[in-house]
Parts: sequence; C-alpha cells; structure tokens
Amino acid sequence: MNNLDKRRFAASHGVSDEEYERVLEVLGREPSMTEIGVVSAMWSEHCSYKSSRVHLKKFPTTGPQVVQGPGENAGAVDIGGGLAAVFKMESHNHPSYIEPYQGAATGVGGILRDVFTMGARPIASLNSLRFGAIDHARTPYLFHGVVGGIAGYGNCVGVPTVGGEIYFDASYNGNILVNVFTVGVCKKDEIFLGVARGVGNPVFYVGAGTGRDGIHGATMASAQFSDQTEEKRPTVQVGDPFREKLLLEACLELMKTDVIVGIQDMGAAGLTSSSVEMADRGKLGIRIDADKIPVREENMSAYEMLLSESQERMLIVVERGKEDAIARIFDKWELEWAQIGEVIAEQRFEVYEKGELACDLPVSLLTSAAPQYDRPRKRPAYLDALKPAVIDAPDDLGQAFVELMASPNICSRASVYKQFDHMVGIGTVVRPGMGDAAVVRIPGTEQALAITVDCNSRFCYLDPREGAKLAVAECARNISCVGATPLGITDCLNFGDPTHPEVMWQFSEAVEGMSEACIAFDTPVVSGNVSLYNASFDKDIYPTPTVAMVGNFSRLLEGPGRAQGYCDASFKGEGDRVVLFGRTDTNDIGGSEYLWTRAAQLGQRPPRLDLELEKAVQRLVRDSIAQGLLLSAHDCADGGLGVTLAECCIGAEGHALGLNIEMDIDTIARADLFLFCESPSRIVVSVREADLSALVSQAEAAGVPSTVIGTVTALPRLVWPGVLDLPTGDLQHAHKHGLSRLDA
Amino acid sequence: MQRARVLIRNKPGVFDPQGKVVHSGLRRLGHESVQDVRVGKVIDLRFASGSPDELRARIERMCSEFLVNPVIEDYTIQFLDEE
Amino acid sequence: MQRARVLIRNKPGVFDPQGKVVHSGLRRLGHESVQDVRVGKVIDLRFASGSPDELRARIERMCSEFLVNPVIEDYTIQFLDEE
Amino acid sequence: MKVAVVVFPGSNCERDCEHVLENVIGASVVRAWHRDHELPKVDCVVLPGGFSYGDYLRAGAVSKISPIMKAVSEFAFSGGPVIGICNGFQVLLECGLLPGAMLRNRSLRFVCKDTFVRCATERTPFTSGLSLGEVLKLPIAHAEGNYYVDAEELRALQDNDQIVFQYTSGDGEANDGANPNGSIFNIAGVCNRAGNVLGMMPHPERAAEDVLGNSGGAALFASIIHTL
Ligand SMILES: Nc1ncnc2c1ncn2[C@@H]1O[C@H](COP(=O)(O)OP(=O)(O)O)[C@@H](O)[C@H]1O
Ligand SMILES: [Mg+2]
Repeated sequence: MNNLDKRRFAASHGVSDEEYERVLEVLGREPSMTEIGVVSAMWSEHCSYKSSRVHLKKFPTTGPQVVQGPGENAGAVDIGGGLAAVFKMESHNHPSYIEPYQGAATGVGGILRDVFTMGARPIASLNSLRFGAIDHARTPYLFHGVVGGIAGYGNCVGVPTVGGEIYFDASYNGNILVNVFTVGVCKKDEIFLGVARGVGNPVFYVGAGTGRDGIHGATMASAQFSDQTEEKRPTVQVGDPFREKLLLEACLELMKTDVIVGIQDMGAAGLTSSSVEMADRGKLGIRIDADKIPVREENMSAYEMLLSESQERMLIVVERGKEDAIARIFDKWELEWAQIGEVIAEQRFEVYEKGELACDLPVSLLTSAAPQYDRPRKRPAYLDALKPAVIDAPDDLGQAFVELMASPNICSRASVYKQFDHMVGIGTVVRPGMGDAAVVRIPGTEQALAITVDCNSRFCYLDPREGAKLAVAECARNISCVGATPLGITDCLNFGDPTHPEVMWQFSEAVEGMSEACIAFDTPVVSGNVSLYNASFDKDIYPTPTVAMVGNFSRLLEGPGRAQGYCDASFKGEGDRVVLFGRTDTNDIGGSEYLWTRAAQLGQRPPRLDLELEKAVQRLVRDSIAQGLLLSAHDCADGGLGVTLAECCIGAEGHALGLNIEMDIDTIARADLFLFCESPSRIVVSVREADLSALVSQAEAAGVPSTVIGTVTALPRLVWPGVLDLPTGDLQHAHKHGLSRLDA
Repeated sequence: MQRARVLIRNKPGVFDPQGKVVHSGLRRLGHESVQDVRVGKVIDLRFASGSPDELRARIERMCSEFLVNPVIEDYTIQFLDEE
Repeated sequence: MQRARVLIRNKPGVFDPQGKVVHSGLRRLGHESVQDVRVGKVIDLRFASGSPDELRARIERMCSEFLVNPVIEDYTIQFLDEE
Repeated sequence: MKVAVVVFPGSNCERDCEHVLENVIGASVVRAWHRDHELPKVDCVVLPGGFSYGDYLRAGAVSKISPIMKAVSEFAFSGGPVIGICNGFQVLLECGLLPGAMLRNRSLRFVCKDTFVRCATERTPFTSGLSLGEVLKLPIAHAEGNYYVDAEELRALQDNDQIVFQYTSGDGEANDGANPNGSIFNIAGVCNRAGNVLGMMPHPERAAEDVLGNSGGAALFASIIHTL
C-alpha cells in the first residue's frame, strides 16, 4: 500500500488529515496498516475523549469518601465497614440502534466487567433508556429489543436489575440511548487496578475466543449515523452471558490468590485499548504475540485481533512464577486462556505476527499524545426562539389527570422490570416501583446501598446547565427519599455531534451545572462515560447528561416484620397524614410532562432550583426517616405533585388507598398547574396522626416550608372537595396500561 | 394445503454461543467426531393454498418484516411435500 | 466431510408458545393466509467423515441422550450435500 | 443438619440458598461441583436456581449430563431429600427424577414477580412444616416455567399426590389469572412418587427474611430439619 492509500485508509478509519500528520510527526515514519488501525481506535472519540477531556477536568472528583476516582475501569467510594462501592455507567447507544437486543445485552456485559475487574462482585444494575416517540414506527422494535437484551444478559449472569428510567421523545427517533449502570462491593483495600507493572511479568488473555465481531466498534460510536453507516457496519457483537458469568466467577476466584498485578476487561477497541491503557498506567510497555491469541475464526490477522470487540474477555498481568493459578482456575471454569505477551521496559506497544513486528508504537502516542480539542462552542439559536408556556385550564381536571398518568413518560414500568430478575442475590429491599431509589442490602452485612439514575433531557434542552443540576438534585432527592445519604455519582454524557458548536456549548454548560450540584451535595464524580455523535441526519438529540448516584445506609435494622431505617413511596393506611415539604411555584411548568402532553409545548425555561432549599428538604427527610417518623416518602418529579400523590395511593402491590386533600382551594389560582407543575425540591411524606405536629415543627426548625396536604383514606378515591373526585382505580388503570400500545 | 419451512441461522462470522455449548456437551458425552455445531431456528408454516412461487414471495416478505433479524441472521426457505 | 441436520419440534399436541406468538404476529402484519406455525430448533452438525448409516446411528444416540427431550419433542435427521 | 448445594456453571442462586440455609435455618452447607462424581455425606441436596449452561439447548439439558447428577440420582433413589428450585427443578425434569418438562412461558417473556402458591400436600420433607392448603407468597423469576405433562401423567400426579404447589390467587384459588406462565393445572411444584424429591419454580430462599419484607419461604427449609 502506498502512502497516499495509507492516508485514505486512515481517513476511512476516522483519522483526519491533521491527525495523520501528527502520527507521522511523532512516529517519524509511515505507520503500517495494523498501526493505523490501532491509532484510529485509540484516537477515536470513544477511547480518547478528545472533544470532552478539557471539560471533564472541571468535575469535582475528590472527597474523603472517594476510594477511586475517574481514570480506572470504575470509580469507588467508601461505604463504611471497610467496604467500597464500585460503580460506573456506560453507554451502548449506537450498537443498540443497529441491533437492539445484542447491543443492549453486550452493554450490560461490558459494564459488569468494568466493575468486577476491580475485584468487586456486582450486586445491582440500573439502566437509563431513551427511545423515540412512542408512536414512531421503529420504537416498539427497539424498545422490546433493548428490554429483552438487558433481561437476557443480566438475568443470566445473576445480577439483579433493580431500577432505571425510560423516556420517549421524538428527539431520539434516529438515535436511542441505552445507558447501563452496575455497582459492586469489595473490601476497600482490595481493589484491583488495570495496571501493568514488573518488567518480564507475563500477560494473560482469558475468557472467550476472539472473533471478527465489532471490529471498528469504537470508531463507529464516534461518528453520526448516516446512509453510509450501513456499509461500515461491523459484524454485530453477540453476547454470551453464560460465559460472562463464568468469567466473573473465575476472576473473583483468581483475585483471592496473590497472583494478579493488574487486570482489565477488553471493552471498546478490545485488546488494543486494554493493553495500551494498562501499559500507560504502569509507565511501561507491553509486547504481544498475536499468534498466541485464542481465536474462534480462521485466518485472523493481527489487525483484526487487535481491533475485535468480541465480548467476555479480560487481560491480566500476572506475577512471574505464579502462572499456574491461571491454568488451574480458568480450566476449572472452562474458559479459554493463553499467555500472549509480557510487560516490557520500553514504553511501547509491540505486537508480533508470525514472528514479525506488525505494530511498534510508543504508548504515549496512543494516550497522552492523542489529540485533544477544545472545540468551538456557541449558544444555540433555538434558545432565543423559545416561548413561554401557554396552557388553558382543562375543562375536566380528572380526565386530564388520568391522561397524564397514562403518558408514556409517567406510566408504570412494571411490564419492563418484571422482565428483569430484580430479586436474585436476595438483597433487594426496595424493589423497582416501590420507591424513588432502589435499596440493596450488601451480602453478608447489615449495610445497604441506595441507587438511582436520572435525567430530564427536556430540562437540559431548555437550559443544559440548569437541567444537569436538576438531574443531580433529583438523584440526591431520590436517595434521600429512601433514607440514605448521597455519596457519589457516575454519569453518562450523551450529546449530539461535537463538531456542532451548539452541542459543545450544551456539553460545557451541562458539565458546569453538574459540577456545581455535585459540590453542593458532596457527591463527587468517580467515574463516567461520554457518548457523542448522538445525531442522525444532522439532527442532534436533546442533551442528556444522565446521572447515577449511590448512597449508603450505615445499618438496616430489622424490626417486627420488616426492615426499618428506610422508606418506600406508598401510603400505608387510613388516617395517616400527608405532608408536602418544599415550595410549589406554578410557573415551573416549562419542560413539564403536563405541558407537553396537553399542549405539545416545551415552554421557555426549566423549573428553578434552589440548591440550599433542596439540601434542607433532603436533610429533613433523611433525618425524619432515621428517627422512624415517616411512613412513606416520595419526591415530586415528572408529572408533579399530582402524579406523586397518585403513585403514593396506588402503591407498588396494588393495595390502592385514597386521599382526602384538605388544602384550601381559594389560595390556589390554578389547580391544574398546582398539581402538575414540576417545581423541584419537593417531597411528599406520610406520618401517623400522632407524629404530625412533631414533624411540622421539625420542618419549621429546618427552615423547610411544609404543607399539610390531607389524610389517607381506605376508600380508594382521590378527593379534593370542589376540585377533584377520582377513583384511585381510574388512575391506576391508566398508569398500568400506558405502555401497552407498544405491544400492539 | 401447502407446507413451507424457514431455516434461520446466525450468519457466518456471527458468534453462536449456543452452538458452542451444545458442541462441548456432545464432546463430553464422547461424541468427539463432531467438528462443528450451529444451532438455529426452524419455522414451519402451513397455508391453505398457493403456488410455491407465490408463497415464496410471501414468505420472503414475512422473513424480512418479522421472522428474521437481517443484521445477524440468514435464512433459507424450503417447500415440503404434503404429508 | 459430512454435514447432518437435526430438526427438533414440539410433539403434536404439546403447546408451542413460540409458534403461537409468531402466528399472531404474522396475522397482525396481514399474513392471514398462514394457517399454522410451529417453531422449532435446527442443529447443524459437521463430521470429518462417516457414512450416512453410521452417522445416523450416532446422531440418534446424541438425540436420545441429550439433544432432544422426548417428553415434549420429536426430531428428524437429514443429511446435507457437501457445499 | 448438613446440606449440599450443587453448583453448575451458570448457577446463580447458590449463594442465596447458602445464606438462608446457614444464617436463617442454621444448617451447615457444603458445595458440590458439577464435575464431582460423589456427593459429600449430607442430609439433603439443593439444586439452586440460575442459568446452568446458559439455558442453552433447553434449560437444564446440559446440566443433566454432569457427573454430579448421577450421584444426586443415587442419593434420591436411596430416599434422600432433594429440592430443585427454578433451574434446579428444570435439571430434575431433564434428568427424569421428576416427571414432565418445561415449555417457554406462554408470554415468551422472562417474568419476575411475587406469586401466591398453595401447598397441595404436606407429605414431602419440605412441606411437612406447612399445612395443607396454606398459601405462601413466593417470588418467581424464570422464562421457562410453563410446566407440561400429558393428560395421563397429570392424572398419575393427582392420583399419587405428587402435586406439591399450585399457583393461586391470594386467597388460594387456582384460576388462570393466577397462573404466571401457563403451566398445566397451575402447577408450581411437583414431587416424585416417593415424595423425597421436590421441584418448584418459585424461590423460597428469596422470601425467607424479614428484612426483605417476606419470610414465609423459610418454612420450606425449616421443614427439612424437623423431618430429619
Ligand atoms: N429501565 C428500567 N429498568 C428497571 N426499572 C425501571 C426502569 N425504568 C423505570 N424503572 C423503575 O420503575 C419505577 C418508576 O420509574 P420512574 O417513573 O422513573 O420513577 P420516579 O418518577 O420515581 O423517578 C422506578 O422504581 C424505576 O426504578
Ligand atoms: Mg425519575
């Protein structure tokens, strides 16, 4: 191949002309084709974070609780008892659009490996999904494929999927989002890192054999979808959750020995990125003999082996002289393994193919010397064209309420989470649908974690900075509603095409907003993921900086009949009093589900967030739960106070109760806006009548506005005299069947 | 009456984890002579009437619309004698 | 080289949940002419050598030991031309 | 009491069963590995849930050819109590230790939720601590739990008192609305003729502790201790 052809070859791999010049300059020679493949993968947006790195530096990433910050396979926070929670979120957006089942399944596989590669046994997963409009032709297919893939993979591996979120919006018609999160637990001083140390130490490949699947996956995730995507389409990666389970057990078993120097899973850009990143962290090099790599297809070239994204594989640097443990354990678990190379002193990535050096690159070329861009930013013009919301009060408030409950973004997700094994591991204390965050007991302890994921991308579209803040705030509020204390976050920054200055403006704003909120809640960012080029035919998705948060309970006390010290969302019994903490501003209607479903408007701005009030409300709720004062707690989010009250009445198990609203309607100008605006920092709680005055005075002392909403009734009706009188069953029915049109 | 059969398998190159497990199961039972195993789906269809040509066109539509995932699967159509 | 195919289907009379779902899916897409759908498995085996008779006996053993559950499933064996 | 929990590649409820047996019931637990040819000396064998061999081919099909299943069969034939939960039930069916077979759920979907099951016989070592007709709330989590036997076999199950659990409504009625997967006669669990081998789809180990809000399932494990 001549030099011009090489340049074209590089361009076809997404390496720009300037980038290619840079390679020539650093290398001082023309790269081989194999080397071009390696460079293109490592310099892809997906692996190099070249457009986002300058912004990500702004994140707060430290704190006394941080055990491992960004940069490793996953982050870790101290959860007490000598334990760490290890967690991360990953996107698998592009593969899932092409093949929803396998795309989502392999996304789950990848995030599980990111966590257990650190030595932590995964104890729970979440997912955050965005599909196109519910009536878009492709939505049902993508939806069922993705949900099926998450179920198929996670259930088989035996990690419970305990929560998540799903939104439908036309902005995702041509580019869905599939973000998956896993948390695991290990001793905080027994974390394994992806680092190559010790010159001469052997490098082992373990797991499944390498095939031709997913070659160029990383480059594909670094470009927009277009008509040509079809041709560039790599062989789809097919997940094998069974082998993942074996790999999980084998790795954890190996970790109990003292043979591992460093370990890392092969994710995007497979063997290349795992070896290069491990070498980079250890400031050493790695030499690989491609002919030793276990393969499952014939005649594979080094180029293909290096770029394959076959699933369920790991790379392990083992202490020399202790190699036997690999054979013993990986044979036992019926997995492939091979010593494929060694750690070398020169900081180079060397790959031999049939005795010849097919790739000989400085590690730094692939890491620190990779391009970084501070791409142009511009405030999007659409922001100035936004108009304030105009919405008339409905003739029939009850009817409007029922319709809102059936909205695809609000209705019950039971049909989804029933397909996920959310109980395996016998740790799920608060199940999906029961509370704002999932509560998972840590095996062998009385400790528990609360986890949640959130992002309202309409808010982010209206104002990326405020929207990102609101996402962090809602996560923290969800964690507080179950009684836990927020500890840290991971994120998936899903944005459009970074070559659009408007997208980079959104990105930068969102990162700054998130950072501000993370500092306020003392929840550092310990890991995360960036997914750019979420655009199709030049139309960018709504900015979607998804946040997943982990909180902890020091101890779950077993009381008579059930655990105490936490809360779920449902009302418990007749006569209990219902109190709203926080402030309702009926102008907070922009971006709301009510405005969208009734008037197809976005409005002008998202709800206003007061971080100090938010913190005070959350602290109050956490403290009252710890005191055993609260019977339930549920925040007001999508659909506002009305939907929250309805959900509290419906309850997770269908023991529908009712509510008598006792507020004076004369003080409220518009009941519909009062019920359905989406002011943040609000939590609905219920208490025994006897505890009401104590609770109200605590709120007063904490400087938190509180409103007594009314009284729980055994009669399953939501009654607000003169305003509303609805059978809970009507709301419940609408809620339950909101997604059924996807099955038609 | 007409009977047709659609055979669906993963495309060459697309990983078939099930085939791999079945293969190693057969080996464990001593069937060493098996060199390769692929597992796929078979869909048998019955029609009241129709000529093979006409049915083939119809079945091809069914495959592309619904029965087959063209991203990872290949298929073949066969016609069966009435039994 | 020899290639053989095992087709496995639920016995007549045993409910075939997949067939039923596929059938109603096809109907919903307007393929009303389909009268019945059965979904089964196809297992393609490759052997280095062996006469059909000998292989048939071997495959029958595989089926009864492992590949087929006789409580619910029937099977047929086919030999394929080398490709 | 000493219990063996059998682990196949892909089992994923073995830890859960061990936790309940050890920490809730107070039994001692040993693991048996699928490649073992012998069982340790135990009083009871548990085949836990999961996806042994990925459920490939058929759930339980690849596990049945594991060496350990010969030892489990011998243990069962000599009258030892054996319980297979979910995937463990599927393995017992494939091995022929229990009659019948599993079909895919009629929804074709995996289903994870609480169900109610009624105890239809107290004669097994696992139900001796329950009362006849008692309704338990137990979770299920499976894609292939649609139990099938032909009409003749069903009659035999009934005549020989082999139906151990049926899916019911909360007040114990075995109607179609309470049937989560299409299983024949709402069957959730069956035993062999002798009564010492039980297979069931619901997971009692997931409902054996107050902290999870449901401890009714512990009675099954406690029954074994009392029987021995
Ligand atoms: N993709 C999903 N996977 C699993 N559980 C989900 C998923 N989406 C939503 N859920 C669960 O369904 C329930 C309702 O979701 P959502 O309406 O987003 O809750 P909230 O408004 O309280 O944040 C929650 O328990 C959530 O964890
Ligand atoms: Mg939410």
